[in-house]
Amino acid sequence: MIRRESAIVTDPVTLSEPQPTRLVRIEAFALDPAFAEAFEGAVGAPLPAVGRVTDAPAGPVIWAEPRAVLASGDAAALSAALSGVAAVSDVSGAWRRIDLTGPGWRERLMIDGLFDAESPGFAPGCVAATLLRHAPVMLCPTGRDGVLICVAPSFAADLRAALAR
Amino acid sequence: MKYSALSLLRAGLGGHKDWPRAWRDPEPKSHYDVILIGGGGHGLTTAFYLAAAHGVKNVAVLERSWIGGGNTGRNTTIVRSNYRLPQLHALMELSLKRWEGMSDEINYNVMFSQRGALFLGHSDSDMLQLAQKGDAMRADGIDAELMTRDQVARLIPLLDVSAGARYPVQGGLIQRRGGTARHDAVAWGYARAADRLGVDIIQNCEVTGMDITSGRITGVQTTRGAIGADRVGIAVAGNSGRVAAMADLKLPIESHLLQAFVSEPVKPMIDTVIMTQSLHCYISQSDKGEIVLGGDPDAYPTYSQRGAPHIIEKAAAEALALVPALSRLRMLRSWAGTTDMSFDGSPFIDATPVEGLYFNGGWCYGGFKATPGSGWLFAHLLARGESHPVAAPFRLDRFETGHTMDEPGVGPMPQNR
Amino acid sequence: MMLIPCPHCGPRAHAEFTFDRPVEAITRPDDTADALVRNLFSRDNPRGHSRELWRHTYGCRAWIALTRDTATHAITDVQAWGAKA
Amino acid sequence: MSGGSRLPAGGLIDRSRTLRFGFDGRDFTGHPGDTLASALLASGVRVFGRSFKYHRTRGLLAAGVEEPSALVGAGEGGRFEPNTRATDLHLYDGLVAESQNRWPSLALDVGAVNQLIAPFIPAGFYYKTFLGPPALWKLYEHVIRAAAGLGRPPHLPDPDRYERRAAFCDVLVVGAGPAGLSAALAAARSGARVALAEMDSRLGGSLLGDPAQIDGQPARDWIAASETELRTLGVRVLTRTTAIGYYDHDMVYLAERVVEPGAATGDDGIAQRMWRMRAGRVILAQGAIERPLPFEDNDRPGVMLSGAVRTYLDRFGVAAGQRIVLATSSDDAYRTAIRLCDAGVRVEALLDARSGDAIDADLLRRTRDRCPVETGVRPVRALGGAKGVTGLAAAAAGGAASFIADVIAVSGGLTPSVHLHMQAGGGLDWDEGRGIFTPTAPRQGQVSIGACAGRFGLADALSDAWRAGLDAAAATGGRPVADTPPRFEGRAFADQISAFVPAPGVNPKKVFVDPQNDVTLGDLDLAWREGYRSVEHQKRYTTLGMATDQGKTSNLIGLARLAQNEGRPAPQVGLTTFRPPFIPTTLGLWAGEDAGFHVTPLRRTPLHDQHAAFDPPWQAVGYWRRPRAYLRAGETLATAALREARMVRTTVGITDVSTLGKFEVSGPDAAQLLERVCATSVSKLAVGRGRYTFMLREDGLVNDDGTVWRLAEDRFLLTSSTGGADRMAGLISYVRNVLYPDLRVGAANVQEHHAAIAVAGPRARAVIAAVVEGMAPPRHMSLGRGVVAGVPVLVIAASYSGERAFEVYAPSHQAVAVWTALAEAAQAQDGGLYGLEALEILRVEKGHVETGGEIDGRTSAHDLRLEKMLNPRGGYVGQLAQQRPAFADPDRLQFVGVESLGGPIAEGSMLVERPGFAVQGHVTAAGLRVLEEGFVGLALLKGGRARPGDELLAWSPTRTASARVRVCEPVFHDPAGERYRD
Repeated sequence: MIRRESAIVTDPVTLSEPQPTRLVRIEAFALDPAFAEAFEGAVGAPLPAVGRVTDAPAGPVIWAEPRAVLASGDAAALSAALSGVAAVSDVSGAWRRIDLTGPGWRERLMIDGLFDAESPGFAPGCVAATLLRHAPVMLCPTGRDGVLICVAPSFAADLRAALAR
Repeated sequence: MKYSALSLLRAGLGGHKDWPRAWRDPEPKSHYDVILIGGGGHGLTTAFYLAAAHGVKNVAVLERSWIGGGNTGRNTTIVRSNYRLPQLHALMELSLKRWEGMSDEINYNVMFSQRGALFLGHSDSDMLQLAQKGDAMRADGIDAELMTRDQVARLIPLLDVSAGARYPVQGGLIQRRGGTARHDAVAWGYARAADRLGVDIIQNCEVTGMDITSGRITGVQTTRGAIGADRVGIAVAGNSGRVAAMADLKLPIESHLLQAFVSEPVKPMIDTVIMTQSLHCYISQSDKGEIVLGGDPDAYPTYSQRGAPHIIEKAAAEALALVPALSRLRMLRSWAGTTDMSFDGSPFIDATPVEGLYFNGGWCYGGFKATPGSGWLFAHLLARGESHPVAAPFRLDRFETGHTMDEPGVGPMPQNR
Repeated sequence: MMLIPCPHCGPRAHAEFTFDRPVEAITRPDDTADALVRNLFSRDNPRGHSRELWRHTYGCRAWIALTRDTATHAITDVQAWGAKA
Repeated sequence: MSGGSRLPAGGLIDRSRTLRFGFDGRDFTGHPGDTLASALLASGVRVFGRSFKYHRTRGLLAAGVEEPSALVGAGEGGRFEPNTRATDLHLYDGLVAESQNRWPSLALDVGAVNQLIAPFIPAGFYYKTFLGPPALWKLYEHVIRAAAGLGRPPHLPDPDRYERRAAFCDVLVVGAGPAGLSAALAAARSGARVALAEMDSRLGGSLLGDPAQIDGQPARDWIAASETELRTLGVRVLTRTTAIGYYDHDMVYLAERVVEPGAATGDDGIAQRMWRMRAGRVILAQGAIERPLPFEDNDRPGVMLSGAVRTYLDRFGVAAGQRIVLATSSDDAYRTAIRLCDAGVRVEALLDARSGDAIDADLLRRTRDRCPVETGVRPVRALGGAKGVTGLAAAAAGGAASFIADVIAVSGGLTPSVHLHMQAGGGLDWDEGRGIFTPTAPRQGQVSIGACAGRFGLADALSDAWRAGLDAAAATGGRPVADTPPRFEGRAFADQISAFVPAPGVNPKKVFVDPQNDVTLGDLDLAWREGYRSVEHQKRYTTLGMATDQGKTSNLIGLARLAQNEGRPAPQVGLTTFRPPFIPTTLGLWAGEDAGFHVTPLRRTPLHDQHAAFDPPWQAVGYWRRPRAYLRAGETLATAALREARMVRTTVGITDVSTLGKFEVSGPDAAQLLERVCATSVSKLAVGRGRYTFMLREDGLVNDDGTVWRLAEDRFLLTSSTGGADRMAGLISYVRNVLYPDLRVGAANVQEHHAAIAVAGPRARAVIAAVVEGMAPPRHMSLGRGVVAGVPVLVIAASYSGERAFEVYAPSHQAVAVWTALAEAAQAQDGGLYGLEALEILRVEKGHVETGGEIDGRTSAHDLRLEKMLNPRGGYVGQLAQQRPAFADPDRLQFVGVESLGGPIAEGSMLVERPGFAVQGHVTAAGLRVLEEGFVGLALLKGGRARPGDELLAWSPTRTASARVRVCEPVFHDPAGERYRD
């Protein structure tokens, strides 16, 4: 039989799952200067802009919702530091991290995805929350050759298998 | 000319020159006893039963475009009465009984095919729900049989009944009197039958306003002039809100959209109407051989009759999960209909606050099966000014009183239905 | 599939969003029972421009108010909920 | 000798290689670059199949996707695809194809008897006969169904995969003919992100094999150079990819055939790929479809479109016949005639319906140099029979003439392909002279160019396309280049007139409009006479345009006939809707990645692998899977469940309840938010304590239930049911963000953060004491914090089973160690694991309501005996709606217990006085006493709360089971709650 030359050239990717870190969700009571100031004091980095990731001493700070971010750190300590301006919850178990690396990562995210991961503007420092193969995910490019995929643990096994297919 | 094998034979010898028009194309009269707005199945059956059962023959059906062009011609043609709630049993079974005599009653073959309507169960809780539904049906005098997995597998050999399936089949509930019908034929057949009793079916006549004096309707304004009427019935699925607004009425209805699609025709492969308790697709095969499929509604307000493709992707995937051999059949055509979503999933057949103005609508995506019953009950209401006992619960004010009839129990948001 | 301009995430596929209700149908527990029935259980249901509450459920989870044409699906305005409409 | 043959040279096929294939059991050969149609035509095959209704023989009409007649079954086993267009099936080695709708064989077909009774089965005949009761119709229908349908149905699972892929571009160009290539070049050079989709396997469209010169070079070279440049500029060039649907906001679905129908897939197993292409602008360059001419027996094998005859010649090196006569109302047939003559194929005559002075003199002269041309002549009847045409009878003003021919090449003019333009919501203009609709009033980002815009001339198409490409690039942020468009300096030769009306004397009943569904002009006339006068009525009554080609060659002819019957111009009689997909596409492709097991995601709890090790029967709960029981050797599900339930009642059991909804609500206004969401009081809860709670919907009916725990003064944990988790997440977010955005509170969904393990039974306390360090087991409805196996845990004391019970919450990624420690400790106490079935038995005996059971979306707080818990201060969602009169109706279905006076109670049974009497309620759940004799159930009963002691029949007609039951309080185990109180 003849197989037509496909328009698709799938570059290789590799998958790995880093160890879970201590992750907290910080939800501002109101997006006001008091919160921004307290946040920067507590986390050691400015509040990320919409759709952005910033680096803090403890790890990346990911914009998640209009008034919520994900950050690394100890929930109790951050909660105390942000008392009165934000709610802090430990969500360490709520996200699995999948590192997808290799030149084909962008293309791999287009398979049964909805988000334009092939856009050149989607680069390190960005975060996009979307659906990938029906699983709610957050996508954070980590460099030219990789992306961090945060996914709820219940969807992780299916997603990992699908990404590896 | 009465339709029969003999008349067809006779006409064939004469080159089919003499078939009369199925329905006339009359000019609107200045006044009717009853005007029905909407020439879909529900309006046409209502007109027929007004004339046939109540002797009210000075009736007009006003259709904005062509008869049967709304949801009557856009559904998946499934007919069944396998509901859970007693009020819906009464309504849908009254309708199903009329389906069973329909072709003879209107002398038009609507191809009502009682090939069985099967709900599949995929878990214990599914089977409990199905048993409960089946018992409720039987207790209300409606046929229903629980089936084991093996019985289901014998009925539909192409079904995936393997234990390793994502939604393994545990059994089913079949209503053998359920089935499918030729949807267009229902509109045409009732139009012809009503016309023969003197009803005026007026196409390309859009109602643009209502004449209401002192809280009483006296007629309607149309693109073909003003037409007077003693009573006016609204049966315009998909446009109920817009028409009711002409009488300053706000309805408990949101217009959404439901898509369906058919495959290319093939020789017989699925004999039964398949529905499922855990998934949302439904599958049947038409007489022409097309596999007819539907799935979830689009779940947002729209009048566009243009659906979103990810909805039909999901329906296709669900169909394949049940019947894997459908994979290489091709989708030939997809379409969408505007559905009048009520806030409890049940319809309305009721008088409005405007004297002489009556309303029939809110059938969500289940109106086709109810067509003859709906017409029967609406005709009763229009002829007598009071509700038939079966129609009595389907009041417009039931959200004010709380007497809702929510079959799946999903609450007042139409997009969850 | 519509492309809905999330005020936070930019234009995103309809499949990431869920429709909630027309803005007119938002009622609060501290309204009156009459207002509840009037707003929750009846609709203008316009063919044309409609002001609607949607949620970017599978994205940033924000609630947004869209002005959308129910006949053409054209979206002419979008606001983050609470940003004064 | 008649039929097609391969010419010694020419065509874009690779003659150096031979492909072998089978058709109806006969072996054939072809070459790479052939379609099945061209290879069979080259081998002299004329009859490809039979039509739907009359089983008339059918040959090739077209050479592309518009083909209505030449349908085959392709492939074998799970790859068998019925109804495949031979013209759109690119040949591969080993292809196995079969003709359709014939029995026992293509040549000898029993169904052909329908042709004899054709006078009695015109359009819609079935509406007029087979009347009678449904049982009788079922008999007729059985026969009709077997006769209907086309191909064989597949019956095996599909071995291949279908990929679904998102893609984005600034400019999508649909169609890579001259216009599409020109537009793509302009847009790409202007810096736009461009995608080009071409349904053929190579670019070029109508230029393929054409001798035209573009930019001073042969078309072939121009195409190759263009393709190279596009690829260099980074354009996504997708071949064998058809735009099938134009959806909202410029989302175009592109169906890519990775392998041909029936062919084996490569290593990736992918047969086709669906591109969800979101474009900034869409340039439609889909070309046009030629339409046939109306004359008698125009459905016979050998009647072909003029453009198709030329395509077979130029593209495939095949002469469609030995002696060809052309009939036309357009210039297209002249191009065909010239090409045929130049290739040495015998052209008997070219018959043009137009008068000589309406035809370009140069074209006429050039053609007459090569073959006879008669003007003002119209075809009347195809001569010949089932095996194919033998000639054509024609009529001219001066009289009749007939021509010997084995192919009648016809051109009724071109019809622009406006399908996608219309799917996108565009409008149309009617061009009476040419008999075409042209696109206008685009509603989305679409623009039509070239033939699909009615610009049939090549020079026009190229320059229009260039401009469209620049405009689209500019509109999406590109910088239009100043280059000049590709040039074609020949003449257009693209005139046509409408030719919908047959020659005088032609019998309309013999003129086929839709050759697949066997719809004739006579059928259309009959429908009109009977009053089916809307274009949709005509279509639906006669089935015109409803065949697998969706009327691509026939709809306009049908419309014209209706207009003629109505005496109105075509645009006034309307147009049927153009619905996706443009060409039929497999359901497998639509299902894409979601086929089979992947139909929905499978959500796994953090302890999934621990359960899976037991290979338990699973229960689907939404997307989740939960183990129903952990069966031991020799056990059934029922006996295992009972053993597990007894274990919980006597020692201790542990079970995974991680799927429960969980929300952490914190901040100064946390209690205030919860008292909006929950119908119970929350603010008075002491720190470290918890209580049962439930939520209402806005309509006042019970939504879900759970527990609420005060972790700290300003911090709460709220749980909800598995099935209600997503609903609650939405409700909490709505209340917090939409209704009360100013509350100083945060609400985190921690469903997946915490794994949750229930420990229940008289020895539960001992297990907790043994395993949890740093904490004494908390009292009932209290909480504590400790450490298990090094993992920090939250322990709450709440009972669902009716025994002393705890739920241990651990971060999900550390849950396995906790589970293992608890399981070992439970075993040490003679306990073990229990699943959903035991959980259900226990909760029924204890009389807890359950979402999906008694909380069925129709029950109120009062119905469920929960009204005393309603927050008297109000202010919660659903409060007001409860004031409606129906909520006080004494006849509501209310929550009760039922005790069997005999045997088991069937779940779901109706509650009646006796069979045949009115239904008073139903059994929502049933089970047995775990440690004692007897069968019990929970039920919803009319006015049930006032009816303890009533005796009823729990009746299940579907299972022929019944049990006398006595109504009682819905609690059968430890009514005072002594077993779990401290």
